[in-house]
Amino acid sequence: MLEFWTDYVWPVLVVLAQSVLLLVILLIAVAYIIYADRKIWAAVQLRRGPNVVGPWGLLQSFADLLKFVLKEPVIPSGANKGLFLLAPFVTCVLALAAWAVIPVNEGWVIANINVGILYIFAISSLGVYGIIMAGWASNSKYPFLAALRSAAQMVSYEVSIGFVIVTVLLCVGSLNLSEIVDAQDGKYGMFNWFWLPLLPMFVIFFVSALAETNRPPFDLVEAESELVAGFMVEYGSTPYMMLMLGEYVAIATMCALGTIMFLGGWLAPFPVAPFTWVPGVIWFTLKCLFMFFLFAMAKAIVPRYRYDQLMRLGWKVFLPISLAMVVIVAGVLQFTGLAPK
Amino acid sequence: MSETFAVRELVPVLPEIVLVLGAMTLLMVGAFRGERAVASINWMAILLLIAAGAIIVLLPAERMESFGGSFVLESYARFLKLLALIGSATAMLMSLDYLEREQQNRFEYPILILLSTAGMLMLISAGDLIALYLGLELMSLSLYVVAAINRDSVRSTEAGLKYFVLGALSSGMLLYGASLIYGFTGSVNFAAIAKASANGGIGLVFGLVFLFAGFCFKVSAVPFHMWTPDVYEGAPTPITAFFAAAPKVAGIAMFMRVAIDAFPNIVPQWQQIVIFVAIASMLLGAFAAIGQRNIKRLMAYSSIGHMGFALVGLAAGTMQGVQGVLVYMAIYVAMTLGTFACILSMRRDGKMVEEISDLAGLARTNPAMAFFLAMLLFSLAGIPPLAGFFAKFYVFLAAIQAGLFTLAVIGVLASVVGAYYYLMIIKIMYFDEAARPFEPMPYQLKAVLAVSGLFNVLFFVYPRPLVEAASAAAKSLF
Amino acid sequence: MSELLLDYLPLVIFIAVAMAIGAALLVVPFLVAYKQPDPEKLSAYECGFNAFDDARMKFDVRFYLVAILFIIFDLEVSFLFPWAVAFGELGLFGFWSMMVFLGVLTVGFIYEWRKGALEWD
Amino acid sequence: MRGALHMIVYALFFYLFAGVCIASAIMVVASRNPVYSVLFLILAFVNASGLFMLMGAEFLAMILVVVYVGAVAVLFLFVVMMLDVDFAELRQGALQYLPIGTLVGIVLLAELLLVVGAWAIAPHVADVIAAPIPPFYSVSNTEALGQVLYTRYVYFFQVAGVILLVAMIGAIVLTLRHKPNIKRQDVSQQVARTKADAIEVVKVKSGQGLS
Repeated sequence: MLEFWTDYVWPVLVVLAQSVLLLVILLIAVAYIIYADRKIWAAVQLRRGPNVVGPWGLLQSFADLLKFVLKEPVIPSGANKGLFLLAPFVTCVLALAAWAVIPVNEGWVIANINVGILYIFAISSLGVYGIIMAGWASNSKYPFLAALRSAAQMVSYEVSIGFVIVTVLLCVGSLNLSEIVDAQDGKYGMFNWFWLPLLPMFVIFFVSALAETNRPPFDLVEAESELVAGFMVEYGSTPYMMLMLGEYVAIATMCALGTIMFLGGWLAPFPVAPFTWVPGVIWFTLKCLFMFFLFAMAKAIVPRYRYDQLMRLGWKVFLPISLAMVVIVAGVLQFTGLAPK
Repeated sequence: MSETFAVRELVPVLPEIVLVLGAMTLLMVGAFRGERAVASINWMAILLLIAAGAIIVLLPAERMESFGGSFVLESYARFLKLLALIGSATAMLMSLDYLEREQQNRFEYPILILLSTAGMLMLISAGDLIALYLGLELMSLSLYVVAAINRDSVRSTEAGLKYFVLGALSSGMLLYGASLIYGFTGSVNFAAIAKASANGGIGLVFGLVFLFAGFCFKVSAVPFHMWTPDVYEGAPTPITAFFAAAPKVAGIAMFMRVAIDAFPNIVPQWQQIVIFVAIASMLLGAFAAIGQRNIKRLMAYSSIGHMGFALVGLAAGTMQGVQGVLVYMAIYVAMTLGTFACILSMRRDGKMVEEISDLAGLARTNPAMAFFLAMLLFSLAGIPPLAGFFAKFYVFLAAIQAGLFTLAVIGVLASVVGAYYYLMIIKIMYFDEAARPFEPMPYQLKAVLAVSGLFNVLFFVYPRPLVEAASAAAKSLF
Repeated sequence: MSELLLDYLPLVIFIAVAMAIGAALLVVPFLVAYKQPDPEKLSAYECGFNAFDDARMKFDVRFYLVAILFIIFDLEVSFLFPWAVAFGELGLFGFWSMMVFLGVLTVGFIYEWRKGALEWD
Repeated sequence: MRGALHMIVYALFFYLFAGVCIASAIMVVASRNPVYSVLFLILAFVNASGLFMLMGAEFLAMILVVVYVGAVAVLFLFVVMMLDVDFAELRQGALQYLPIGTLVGIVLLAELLLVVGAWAIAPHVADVIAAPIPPFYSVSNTEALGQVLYTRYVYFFQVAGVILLVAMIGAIVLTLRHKPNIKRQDVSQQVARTKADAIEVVKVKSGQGLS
């Protein structure tokens, strides 16, 4: 019986505690990411942004949470009830699930699986279902149109993300996220990270990530001037909040993925004394925040794409460029003998 | 670690490589030159098919294996590949005029035919279950698209869809069977399967049943023939002609190779299946064709029946049987293509007509065509001394030598019943009131009709080359 | 249960926790929030009039084409993953093998492009 | 003891995945609405992926999700959503085939049970199977696949590429239609436009307007 405790119950409890901890931190982080998003947006437009709830409006997101919880949950009479509620659940859970494999520091990862990056790729390819389900289940025109648009959009950019991941894998030789970070460790610090040799791919990854998460300038899903609020038109209360939450967690995941693949994960930018004293998790967080800052600035600065332009960019620009880069990177690695192992 | 292959390994695959690379080049030509290049792409496709055939003839005659036995080229494969290439090239030739007249001239058509033919060649040469499946899918996927290529026609679309859905189902069965066999024997290679299956086993037999079900679908043998009449009727006629010839050759080729190569140790088990399928196909082909009014549907039932006859040879399970099947397939391809050349020239007022009654009085309006068509129909019915008779003769002989008397007797009876509807058409052509004449035949069809007609009539004069080639091919399989 | 599967156990637990959080969030308003539905509130959103058509309509075949092209490229990417991982050990043969594969699909891609399948109109 | 516990947990997961997989497969056929059918199909795929995982085929498990759930099922959903199917009529037709369908199902089940009951691997299998290449537990299975797929099985790999090419051609041949009278944006043309060929400055006399 003792073995049952030591082999199963105890490790499970430990993992459970870790999971809860990570998720709670993640959710709080998302609350502040939303706040940061609004503040940055406001600052670019010379507004103040949220500044009432708590000092400098720091508690705004929590007030919003409270508000959503107390709102009346409305399910349209024509909707397919089960699916209508399943959609936000799926969106939210999938977005959160991706974090199980993300290493925030050396060895700090819930599940250190061999195919980590593939897992994230799979999860992000499932993200489209939340939107399709929400759009279809609402049984309302705007959500339906938005769902179609967004499905085609996400699907189009996923190919480019796939190619980007492949180029990184070529340089690493493993699908494990921690090993991807380790492969960027070197004596030149931040100049060893993949953003430098794979700069075009980093740009493509960043833009594709914007499109994949339906962020501006690719937020055609909720292009308010055309589709009111896109697939979320019929949602309110916490189901709406969960859709938003899912979106922001997915953004955070993309930031983390970008950090791991191109910005050296938890590695210090310079492998010398004062920098190496800082714990890796801090570096990781800072890098993620930097990525998010880029996301937020893109939202604030760039006007929205038209749909045909969006598809053109995905299929006719990013796809050929990233495919060509796969060939070039492979060729360079092959003929210079730089390939791992 | 990496295990590389010498260039030598690519030699036997050369015809396939030529076809695929050629198809890709033509695709690019089509993509950049657009519909203007259609005529030249069509002719280039025919040339590529001929070139592939030439390569097969020129390759050294011994048995060659590539890619660890996944690809096998011996006399057997060579014989059937040539047959499939002739079928494809002729079907392609016959479609030129039709496509132009019907405004269906799309450059993808010849390219899909090329890729499909490449699939057939791979199928014929497959040395293991994976290669077999991939070849089959390459062939079938192109065929599904080609069947529905006239997408503004409801019939063509329906034909494509039916073919696709049922084809997918049969592929599923085939894969299921293949996985059972793999699970049982631990290998996908035919020789290894043969080795591992020395004393049978129930898992193996079930795998075999599913595998054969998939094969039966592809060669449209009863009970998996349901798609055939609808697809034949719905698809554009030259495409039906294509369906009736080359894919059948490839289907029979894989059927025989798997049966003989992979399961030589459980002959009694698969023999029963093949006997049942052969009898059912022969009878259905004979009886269901009687009521048909549409000549393409009639040809569908006719081809079901002919597949039944061909399988009689396989049922024998002997070298003579295989030889009989090979001869049968060669003659079948010639007869079918000739008949379809006639069907393709059934055109009035710029439109195709497909009713059997439209042939009424053909003997008066176009005696030459009527004569050749009559000869082909006699041959399809198996009336001596035409080629079709010898085809049946060889398979029945093999069946009798293998002791399958009942099968042979049923086969003869079925061919007697089948003769009825072929003779009906001849009666309509020669003794009915003349309908308005057809438009003049384009020269390609004339050529095909003349060649196949003469082949059928004169086969008995000098049958040796074909029979000997078939005999050598059959020998190489054992 | 092998080592491999032990790596996945935490994943399952994590997803379970995430599901619990999601479920809790989803259920809370139904328990605590004020509810007073009426037909207007529950009708589908429309700009100032009652919806006069079924919301689920037929749409352009183009979306379907995008989805099918995506499948093909997704498969291409799937084939690239093991190649990229084993790249260092594959040698020249593996490299050219993949280049041929990519070449075949690039031919397809050029064809698509020229046919205008990538245009959105 | 430890091994036994592992087996129990393993079995629990196996029955969970297998059970949900079969149940959702049944629901694919049984649900009234095709959209639900596709969603159940997705559930079945995900559970099948779980089964792959239990066998240690982690790469295939992930690819199953990426390709089948992330791509193929999206296409299915599109198609199902695009078709304006009359569900009631569809059911009517399906019910007609219920008896024969059930019969075929029962026969297949019986056969399967028979196979399972009498299953035995062929005695000579050991002679036939080559040593698994590369050593199974020393490399991750993604790498193991990578090491043979592009070299040893290059023929299959390239044929798969050609099949994908046919799929591309087929999709375009069958679905692509150009609508007439569409005005497209030509970006290069737009960018190449200069002030000189876009604007013309005209002196207009007051009261006369442009002719």
